[in-house]
Amino acid sequence: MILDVAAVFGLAGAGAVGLGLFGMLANPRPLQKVLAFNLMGSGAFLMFGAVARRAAAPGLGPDPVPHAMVITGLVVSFAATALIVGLLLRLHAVSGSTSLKPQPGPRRAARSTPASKTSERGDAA
Amino acid sequence: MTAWFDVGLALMALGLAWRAIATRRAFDSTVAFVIYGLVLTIAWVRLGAYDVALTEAAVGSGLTGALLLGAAHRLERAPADEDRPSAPLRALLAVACAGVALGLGAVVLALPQVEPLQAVAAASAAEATGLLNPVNNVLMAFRAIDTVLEKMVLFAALVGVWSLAPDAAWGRRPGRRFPPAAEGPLTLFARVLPPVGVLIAAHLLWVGADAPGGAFQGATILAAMILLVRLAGLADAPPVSSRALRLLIVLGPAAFLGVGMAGVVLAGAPFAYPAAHAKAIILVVEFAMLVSVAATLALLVVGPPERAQAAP
Amino acid sequence: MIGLEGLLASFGAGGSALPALPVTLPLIGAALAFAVGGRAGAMLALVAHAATVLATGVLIVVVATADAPVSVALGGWHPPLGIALRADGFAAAVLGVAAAVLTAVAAQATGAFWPPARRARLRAARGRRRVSAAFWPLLLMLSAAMATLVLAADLFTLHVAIELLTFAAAPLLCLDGRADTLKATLRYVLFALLGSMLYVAGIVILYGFYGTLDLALLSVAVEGDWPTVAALGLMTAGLAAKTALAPLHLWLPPAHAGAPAVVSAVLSGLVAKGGFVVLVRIWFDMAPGVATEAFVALMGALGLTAVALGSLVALQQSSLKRMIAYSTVAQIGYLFVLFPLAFDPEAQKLTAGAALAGGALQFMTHASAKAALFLAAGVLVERAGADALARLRGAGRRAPLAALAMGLALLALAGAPPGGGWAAKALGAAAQQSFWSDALTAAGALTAGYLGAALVVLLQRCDDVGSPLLWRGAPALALAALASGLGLAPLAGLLPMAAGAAPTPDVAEALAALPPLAVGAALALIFGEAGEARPRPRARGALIARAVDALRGAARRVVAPALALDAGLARWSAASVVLLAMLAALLASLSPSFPSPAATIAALSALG
Amino acid sequence: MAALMIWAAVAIAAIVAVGLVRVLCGPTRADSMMAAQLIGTGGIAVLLLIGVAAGAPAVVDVALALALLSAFAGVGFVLGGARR
Repeated sequence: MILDVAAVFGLAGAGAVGLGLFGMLANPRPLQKVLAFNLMGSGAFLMFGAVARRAAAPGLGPDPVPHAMVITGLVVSFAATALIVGLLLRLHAVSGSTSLKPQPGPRRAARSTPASKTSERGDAA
Repeated sequence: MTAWFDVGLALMALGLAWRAIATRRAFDSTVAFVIYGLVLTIAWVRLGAYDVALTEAAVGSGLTGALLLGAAHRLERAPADEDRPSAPLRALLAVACAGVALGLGAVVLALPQVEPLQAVAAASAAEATGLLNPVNNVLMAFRAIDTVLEKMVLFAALVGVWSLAPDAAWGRRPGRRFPPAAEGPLTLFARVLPPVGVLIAAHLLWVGADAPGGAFQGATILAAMILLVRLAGLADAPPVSSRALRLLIVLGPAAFLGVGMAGVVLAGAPFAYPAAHAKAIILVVEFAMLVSVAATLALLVVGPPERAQAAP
Repeated sequence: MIGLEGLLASFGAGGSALPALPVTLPLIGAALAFAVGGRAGAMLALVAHAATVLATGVLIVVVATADAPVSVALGGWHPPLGIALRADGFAAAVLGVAAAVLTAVAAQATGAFWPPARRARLRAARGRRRVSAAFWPLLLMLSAAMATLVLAADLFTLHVAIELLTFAAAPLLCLDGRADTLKATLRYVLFALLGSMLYVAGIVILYGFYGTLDLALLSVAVEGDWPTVAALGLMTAGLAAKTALAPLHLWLPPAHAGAPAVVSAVLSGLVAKGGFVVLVRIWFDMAPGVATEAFVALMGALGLTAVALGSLVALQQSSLKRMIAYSTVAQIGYLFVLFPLAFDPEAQKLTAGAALAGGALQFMTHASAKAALFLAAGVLVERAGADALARLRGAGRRAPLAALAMGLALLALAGAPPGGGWAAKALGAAAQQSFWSDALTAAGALTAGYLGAALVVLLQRCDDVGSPLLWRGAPALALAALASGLGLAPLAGLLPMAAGAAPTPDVAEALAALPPLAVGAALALIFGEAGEARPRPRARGALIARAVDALRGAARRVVAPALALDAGLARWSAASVVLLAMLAALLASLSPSFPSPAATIAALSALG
Repeated sequence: MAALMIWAAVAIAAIVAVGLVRVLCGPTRADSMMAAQLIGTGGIAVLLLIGVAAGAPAVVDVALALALLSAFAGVGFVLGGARR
């Protein structure tokens, strides 16, 4: 097994996927979860780059189809990041924290009288 | 020699990735992530993927970095009362994630040296569109539906971000207001750099037909310039209720969809281009997308309207 | 008819552009609605939706009458270089029910989500303008994403479509801007993105080994070697996370219970099942031969876990929308029982036979009945101002159509003929795997139990009836009627039923549906009313009442652990462990050396 | 000639990497941002060298974009840090 450029960066991609997965699962801060998601994505795309490089034909260069997909995927990741950051900032503005834990009460409250008077605001407006 | 270079680069990327998820302060991990993106740009160049390298530099590192840096700044004082897994659980997760990484690594090493079917096909089909850049052929012709859907994803994200505005701020200008700065080096910089950026964006769009580049990469540069001008307080975004702004945002996707449906009549299939004018049509669509995408990307970084009073 | 044929001919001349229309028309509508804005924009959105429904209707007719799937190579480029849209019977069936659900939702939304007049200057009008400006474009994009999801024959296009579905759905969840819906939305988006990254890793592997992502080309090339198994395991785990298959459902109940009812209807009815559609494409169209006995048993077991957990927790909810949200968790589980039912142990592969037809029917029933339930709940809750069942006493009397819709949806979901649930079960029983279909029958009783308990409260006598809301429940009723009449629909042209195998409702079938309904009624009595504000028993019946109370208390204690389990699984760290464990289990079950659980299943079905 | 350029690229990358470790450990945010600027400049140099070595003129465009964006990042940091 020769460690060519495709293998090296493919392995780096695999590592980044693992690190990103760990970050998404184990890091408690939502902003860093977003960051970890981006790491995971870029790792998977780097593996895709290795795949494209493996399929390189002499005189033709790497397979362009994975490259196009990676570009599309990067844009989608950016859109995801923007949406999550927007949600996080709004949550912070509304509640003063970025904790994603459900409020301590709702489950028990659900058994008696949930404070959901306003839950239909969208409908009732 | 180059092998060592690659290995060093890969290790650097992994080290930065580790720092990005392991550091406590959001700001530090964001900086690590931005640098990671720059390292990846070089990696993509080494893999011969110049279009991807441009995109990674512009989006993966540049705009995502700007977005995350801004958020890290504003969330700095947020209390971290999170559901942090216990140490044994973290160890378990770490082992499992390492397993996933090892498995994927094994797959990478087992990748077959496949026949470059698609590369050959893409190169031989390139005549049909008149574009010589294979990646742009894939994006604009062979997999046009992916590109349309991707633009709609950006659009949906913008609609979503705007919908997060407080009720009182709806219809106003997006984001915070940056007061115009006193004359100084920063203002000068924000005046001098954008024309250069516009030139580079136009250059990327134009060469994108035949060489790495294209509408999206150009749009990212434009978006960065728009943000720069806004940061320096030289201009503010138009209010979200502005119909001109909304038209600008949908111009690109609508043009692509319109041309795609016109293809049914003109070229016999949806998203087909009439062979004689394929290149001209693609360039027109790309120009429309350049404008729309630049506006959308910049507005995504700016965020929802949040000023309750109308800006002066 | 001439008009229809003329229309068909014109599209035929254009290289059969028909399958592209359900994707492009709503996207164009979304762009226009957003750019124009205000009431004119909302009108444009409705027009675009009407055009989409029309195109979908024509497409369904064409698919039903054609012998082969209707497909179009976009841009004239054929796979592997290009992308094909392919409308088969399954796609047509799902598209049809999606069009019905979206139409009912749009009809209901013309009330609260209609933009205010231009001159309205109140602060409330500002908020409503914001909500409607986001709602209509996002609803149309959701419709387009759903259409792409069932039509696209390329794994990467499916990825982009499922992302569009997520990003169109997420902002709708938190239109009210409250902290807990924002939290629920964030958990949803983060978990969904985690799932999509696993999916992307899977398709990278597939592309690396087969050089294409086209489903048809992959289906002839794919083998059960270890990289393929790894890819399919990653994709299946990712999609299970996206589709909220319990125990990975941490985000679904708070999100769907907290959103406006109109949004919950489309999210629970359609969006939550988007991942399942992709799973069907992967396992039935692309790699039916890679499935192993252990794998389908695992999928079935996960499905039954979801059914049991969702139903038991739903039984103990005292808030209407939370109950319906948990019933979604259960119904997603139902769908996964399709896998063991469709597995042919002799050929060692998944077969697209009657079981798949049953699965599609189950999908259609759940989509329409669930949307009907949420729409009805929206009408009921709007009047009462709260969704605690205790405060909804007698609400059904004010909105009789909504209550009737809930009743019909209950019958359809519990498997009473001629509902879709019944037809699906009949088709599943034809697959001769009695253990799984018996389990589904038992689950139908649970469904009847929790929905019945809610209905009893809603229909109770109450003094303060107020002005009736007669017509507000009409869209819900239409959907519920669709769900409870699906068994009669002529679907043989679309779904792979053997000729004459379409089940016919008769007296015997109706009687067979009674026992589960009776069990459901008993459950409703035991768990109903949420133990509150019952009239005090008279002195003479005190002993009986005490005995009944003791029975109820015991029954509640038996199912109480489900609540604790659910609360534990709602933690992010627990979900993380579950996700990785599920991935490991999927990989193990797909590897050929894994011991076959055939003997276990045989023993279990002998017991059943 | 190409070998020389690769050597130069490796040398620059190594120097940048060493500097990076030091600067990333720095106590203030300005240090962190200097790290980004350092790798921005160094990265452009490395890119141009390996691009010319590989005979790929497209790399110049990548380097150009990188230069512009790295300037943008610096300005954004200074302005954002000073004004927010």
